[in-house]
Amino acid sequence: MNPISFVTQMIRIAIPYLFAASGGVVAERAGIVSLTLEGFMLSGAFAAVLGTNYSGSPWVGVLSGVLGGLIFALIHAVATIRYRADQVVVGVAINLLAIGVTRFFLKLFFASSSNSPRVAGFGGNINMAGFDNPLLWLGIIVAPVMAFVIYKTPFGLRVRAVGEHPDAAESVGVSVKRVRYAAVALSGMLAALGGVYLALDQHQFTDQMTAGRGFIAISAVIFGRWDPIRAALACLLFAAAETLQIQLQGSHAIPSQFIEMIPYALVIIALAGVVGRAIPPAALGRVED
Amino acid sequence: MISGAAPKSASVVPAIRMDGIDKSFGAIRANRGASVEVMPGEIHALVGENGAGKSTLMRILGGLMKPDSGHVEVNGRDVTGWSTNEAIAAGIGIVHQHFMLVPTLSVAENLVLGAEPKTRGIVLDYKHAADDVRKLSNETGLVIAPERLISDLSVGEAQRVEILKVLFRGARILVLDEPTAVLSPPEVRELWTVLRRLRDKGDTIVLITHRLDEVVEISNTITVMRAGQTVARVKTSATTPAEIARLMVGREVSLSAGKRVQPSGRPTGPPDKGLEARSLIVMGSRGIRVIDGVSFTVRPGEIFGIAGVEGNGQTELIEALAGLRPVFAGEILIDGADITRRSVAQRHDAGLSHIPEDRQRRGLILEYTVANNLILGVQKHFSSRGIIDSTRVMENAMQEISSFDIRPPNPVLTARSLSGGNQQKVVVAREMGREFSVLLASQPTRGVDVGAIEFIHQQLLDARAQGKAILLVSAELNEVLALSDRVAVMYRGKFAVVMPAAEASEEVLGEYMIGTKKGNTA
Amino acid sequence: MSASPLVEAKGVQPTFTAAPWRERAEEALIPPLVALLVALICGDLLILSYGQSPAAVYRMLLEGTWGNAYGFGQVLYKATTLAFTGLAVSFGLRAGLFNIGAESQLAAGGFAAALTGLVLPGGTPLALALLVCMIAAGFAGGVVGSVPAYLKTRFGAHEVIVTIMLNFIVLALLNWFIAGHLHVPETLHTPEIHAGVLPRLADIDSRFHGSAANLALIVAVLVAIAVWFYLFRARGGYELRAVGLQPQTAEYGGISVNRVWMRALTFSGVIAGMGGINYVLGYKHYYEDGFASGAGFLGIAVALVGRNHPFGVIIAAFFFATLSQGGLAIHAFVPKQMMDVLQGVVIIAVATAVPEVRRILRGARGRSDA
Amino acid sequence: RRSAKAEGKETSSVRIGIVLDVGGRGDKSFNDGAYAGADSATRMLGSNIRFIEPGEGADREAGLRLLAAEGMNLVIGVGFIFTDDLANLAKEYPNTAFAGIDYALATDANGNVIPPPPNVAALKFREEEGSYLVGALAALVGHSKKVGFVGGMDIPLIHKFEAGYRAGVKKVCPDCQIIAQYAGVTPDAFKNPGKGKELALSQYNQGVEVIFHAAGSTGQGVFEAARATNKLAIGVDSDQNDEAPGHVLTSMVKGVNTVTFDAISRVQNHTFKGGIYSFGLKEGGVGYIYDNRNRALIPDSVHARVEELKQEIIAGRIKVPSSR
Ligand SMILES: Nc1ncnc2c1ncn2[C@@H]1O[C@H](COP(=O)(O)OP(=O)(O)OP(=O)(O)O)[C@@H](O)[C@H]1O
Ligand SMILES: Nc1ncnc2c1ncn2[C@@H]1O[C@H](COP(=O)(O)OP(=O)(O)OP(=O)(O)O)[C@@H](O)[C@H]1O
Ligand SMILES: [Mg+2]
Ligand SMILES: [Mg+2]
Repeated sequence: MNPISFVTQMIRIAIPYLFAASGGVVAERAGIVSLTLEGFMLSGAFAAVLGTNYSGSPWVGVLSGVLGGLIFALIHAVATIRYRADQVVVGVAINLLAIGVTRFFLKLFFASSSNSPRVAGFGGNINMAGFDNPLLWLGIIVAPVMAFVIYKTPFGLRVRAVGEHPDAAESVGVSVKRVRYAAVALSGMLAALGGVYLALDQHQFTDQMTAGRGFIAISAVIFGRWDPIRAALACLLFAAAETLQIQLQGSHAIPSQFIEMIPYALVIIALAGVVGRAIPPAALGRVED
Repeated sequence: MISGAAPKSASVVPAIRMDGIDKSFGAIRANRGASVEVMPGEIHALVGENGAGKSTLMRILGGLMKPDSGHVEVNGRDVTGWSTNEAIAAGIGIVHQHFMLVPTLSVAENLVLGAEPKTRGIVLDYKHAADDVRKLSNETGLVIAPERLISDLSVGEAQRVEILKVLFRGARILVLDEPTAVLSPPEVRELWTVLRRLRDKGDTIVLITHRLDEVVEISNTITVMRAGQTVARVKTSATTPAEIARLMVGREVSLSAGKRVQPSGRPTGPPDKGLEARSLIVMGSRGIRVIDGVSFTVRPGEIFGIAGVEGNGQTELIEALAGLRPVFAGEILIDGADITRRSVAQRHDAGLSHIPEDRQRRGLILEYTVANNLILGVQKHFSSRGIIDSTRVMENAMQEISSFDIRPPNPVLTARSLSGGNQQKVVVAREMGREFSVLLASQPTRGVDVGAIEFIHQQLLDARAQGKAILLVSAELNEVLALSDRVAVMYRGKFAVVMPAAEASEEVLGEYMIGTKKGNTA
Repeated sequence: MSASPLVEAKGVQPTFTAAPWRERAEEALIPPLVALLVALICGDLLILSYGQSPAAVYRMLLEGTWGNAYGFGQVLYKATTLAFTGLAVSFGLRAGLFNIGAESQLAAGGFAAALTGLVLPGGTPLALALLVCMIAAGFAGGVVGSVPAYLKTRFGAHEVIVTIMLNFIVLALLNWFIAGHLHVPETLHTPEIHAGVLPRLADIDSRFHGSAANLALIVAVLVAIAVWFYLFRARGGYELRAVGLQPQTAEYGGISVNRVWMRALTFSGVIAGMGGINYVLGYKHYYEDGFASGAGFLGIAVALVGRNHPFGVIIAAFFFATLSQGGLAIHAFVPKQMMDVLQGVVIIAVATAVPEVRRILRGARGRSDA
Repeated sequence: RRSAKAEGKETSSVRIGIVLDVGGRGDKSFNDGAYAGADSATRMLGSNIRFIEPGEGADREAGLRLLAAEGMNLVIGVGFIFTDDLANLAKEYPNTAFAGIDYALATDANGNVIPPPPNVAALKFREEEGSYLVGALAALVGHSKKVGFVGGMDIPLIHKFEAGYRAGVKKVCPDCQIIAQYAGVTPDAFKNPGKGKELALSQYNQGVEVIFHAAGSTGQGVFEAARATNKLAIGVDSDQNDEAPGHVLTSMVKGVNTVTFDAISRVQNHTFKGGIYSFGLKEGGVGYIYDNRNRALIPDSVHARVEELKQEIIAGRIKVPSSR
């Protein structure tokens, strides 16, 4: 196994996770459950392809993709913050809605039940192994940037306070709602970038192309105990397991089903043995009265 | 004297003037035409029974709630319905009844939250924040290291941070909602010093407390609330605790629940019965010994009181005895049977009953009805073949509601909808209503009004008379002194002293509590 | 001086009901109606965006679902699986645990039912065969459910992650069994079972002819009743709900939180696993790879919209089944993907309307009392 | 009774109902093949065609049943997954013609094939034969002694493609190494282009020059990888040259379109007959693309060799395995 190709592949696989997990960390630190990442990613991916298709520019695609994630994030935010709906319920619904909306509009805009046409995208230099994609580099720095935002800026301080003890934040004049809106919006945009990366790397949207990556990302958030850097390391770990899985497959010695299980089994083993009890932000998922 | 209207003072503009405040939560009218007037530079006490509407009135002042009707004036300016931020900007600072500190953040972070100093536009300037904290500490005498985590602080220290927090925002009008409920006597004295210093500097202070002796000691003026109304405004120098209590409750109350003379020569039970702890060691969350080799016995018919500054191991001791915290070494015996390794349920069966210190977190399922809360822990006895007998559950509830005067007397209300005092009565009713031989009573009257305190004290004394062994832990020194046969003081996980209550006094115990005196633990 | 609020409160509520039934009915019924309205409006927009007439499409939807016995039977069939998974998820949620693994538990249950039906000799008495197959289905689901339960109670592993991960693992394992060992050539399903075939509704009333609805429906209703009885009448349910609401208090009350968690997640798996009988014993009579196809995940929505009440879950399952079947009925005019959109819209609308309606109603009552 | 009504209208054009497989319209592959065949029937024969895209399990039968009950003259199920439903419905509607593309044939205890009901046409493809040819092509065009295969879901149907491909490779290059990988073990594996791309990239990185995919939308990722590394990929089902022009060596095509068209036209002119129809190289049911767009990629000698193999298969001299 070539170590360089291993690492490059691991990074490429990790990028969507890194974006989505960073978004998950921000929202959860502010007290909003992030079961929504899958939906944000999927809507981002679709909106990116839509934007790129009609403008011809992948940069417009990035913007429209982020906008797509933002729209879904705002739906989530209004329902859970303004109307105090149960965050888990709405989270599940956001994912269903994203699947439904992308399918419906795939049909409406592209008359297909499964694929969009090919659009412009990033990368393509055959010697760069995908590293000529600006989104890939953005994905690499997103975790440190979010760590900085969360630990070194007033916004981050407010996010942490609001997720831990919203009444305390409110009592000193911090608007809990405003901070949460901002955090959810940010999480929607970040997770959407994960989807945008997938779509523009593929130059195409495919029905449900995120294929459960949002759930892996939320696992990484919990695995990383709500810390951006540790969550990013968890993303890399999952990606490494997946890379291993790809590189081990093909010899028929072990049935592919068992190799397929490796990343998931790894998570469970690690949870049981290594990580142990994870203590979430105290106000996570709590509806304020 | 019993008139809601405050005397008009023409010369000085009141710091706070609230007039005809109404505030309802659904069917509950928390404030109904309440009026207060607080003069600048005074310490003003706001007293009243549980649920009288004190906290609500102050939340309206602080902009956390908007009144349904009425006017709020601060320094002569009409500020009715303002926001938290406006109130903070105008110099109102509220130290809430429940701590408003983020436990996972540092002292400095909590202080600057909402008013963060920045460098380069976006970056939080921690150094600046820490310097500000140190400066303020020095000015006020409220010393605390800025980089410590709130979760590592003692209650007294957290209280200090709360006051620093409002001062940091430039508050000149301070509202303290039951600040002393969790403080030890030395800490209370320290708080008084700070408050007096602030008053002398010209700040205005509103103090909410249930301890009438404190009111008399520290305040200049008193406003009494009852059932959402302000029923009296008196000069402290012109009144007595008994008078205030009568105003609060609307009838005569005995303030001497415990001060009765201990019956001498009362037979205590056999020495092998009751509760016994032998060289108990309990580890805390950070791997240190929070209980460090404590031994004691509580005989049947005896109340054994434990005093101490909060955070010296009382909570952990009770939890270990109740089976909620593992014991590292040592033994616990109930009526001679070793229960050290037994589960909570098995301890119940062995005769243990437990009034927990935090009724909301431990004592009640807030979403359950009163009736269902009254069978928590004994649900086994209210069911046959796995099915709960709802008739018996209701009968039990009706009986406990009437004998403990739980109000409103409706067994199918949720526990959440009761006031704090009535919630506590539910817990006490349940724990004392079951078969037991040993009772752990932890802070049984915390935050409960005088009428209810009197009642709960009587229940404890009755239980003693019936030969129960009672371990009482309380932050109220006078409560411990009044009820106990013997008292111990906990200091850093050990008993600093054990002595007959008759020989003890607040002064003596106070010295053991702060560690200046160490004695024998016989 | 006027009376204290407590005395007043006593006057307001002289009887021992937490709230008069009318208030409770309003709080229970208004949110779904609001949600329906919102869904109708969204549906209109989607239909118009496709250049069709909403009225005609809705008529077609109703005709295709409740309008004839066949369509209704299909709705009942789909509702049955959703009822099982919805009950499973809600059972866990009552103990404060979020079981995202109903999907793989359902699949495992179906697989076990099929295996049992294959192993049993053809002449096994129906009642016995059914019983054994159902026990097998429940057992398999329970085994899958007990894994996150054990890992949570033993190591504190978060059940959400474990159940998500287990979905992948269990489905892969089942695929390995099927694709590698047990399939009928050229297909992805087992041979037909010899014993344990559940009668179809059509066998009882021929108007249901052709629809997949079968007596698993009755089993689902019985399970709902059993769950209701357990939760609200049995001591175990009292303890389970206590743990779900306030685990620390439950622990204080002598309830073993770990034991309750273990029981709740395992039984959640049992219920989801039993759902496998609908497809395997009632419809196809074989296990087919991928038959769960999202019913486990939709069960989460069903549980939540059903407000975690067993009977609410049954109603919600029926509703989601109608949406799903309705998609097929309108497909010629509007893409059935529209129903996927409406599913999401309905859940969000219900979730939003529930607290909002409660707040508005209580606010209005508060004012009228004042 | 419904079909009697339909027979009364036999002067007008026939009515056809088609139920598509997962992926539906626009999959640029299997379903689009059926759609294309139906489309030409509409244009050339004036057939009246309705499509249904079902969702989960029970909807497949419901879709077929809906069409049968509406009195369609021919109901087509596109995909092996419709096998049982077609068999059951055919018994219920004996006067309606049914066709199952990739219809799976069960065998009895003695290993004999159980024929479908008389009004069902089981339209089967010998994908392994086409795969054999593209396997040979891949091995002859690539010069690294490594060829790749990316499957969608790891199931027997896809193993057929892999088996034929392997045999073809081994025939022309016995010491070639075949790297065969699958995107997953759930139906998601057919629509995960991200995974497809990474699988393909890792194969190309190991020196593979040509990859054959049988992976639905996941295959889109294989084409992207071919573009990104400037290597070659082989399409499946339909001519997929447009997915990555210049990087698609060829496509292993299944004549889903012609078979669909054929079935419709037979119903139209009353020559439809149930039974088992197997389409291989001989019948022109499978094949590989060789036209102006990919001629440049395939040396004449290679083309000649592949054509030679094709004739040998048609003549029955080469037996292509259908399981790995
Ligand atoms: N957020 C709320 N929701 C509903 N009712 C409330 C709320 N806050 C206060 N109340 C009601 O208002 C009444 C007054 O409450 P408040 O907290 O002001 O009393 P208090 O005088 O501070 O009592 P205590 O001495 O127990 O702190 C309570 O009895 C309660 O019924
Ligand atoms: N959701 C609610 N519904 C109804 N009443 C409430 C609700 N929340 C709080 N209350 C009321 O508010 C009152 C004050 O609550 P708060 O938490 O300030 O004090 P407490 O701890 O209950 O009282 P105490 O001072 O006795 O400790 C309680 O007596 C309770 O009746
Ligand atoms: Mg209060
Ligand atoms: Mg209170």
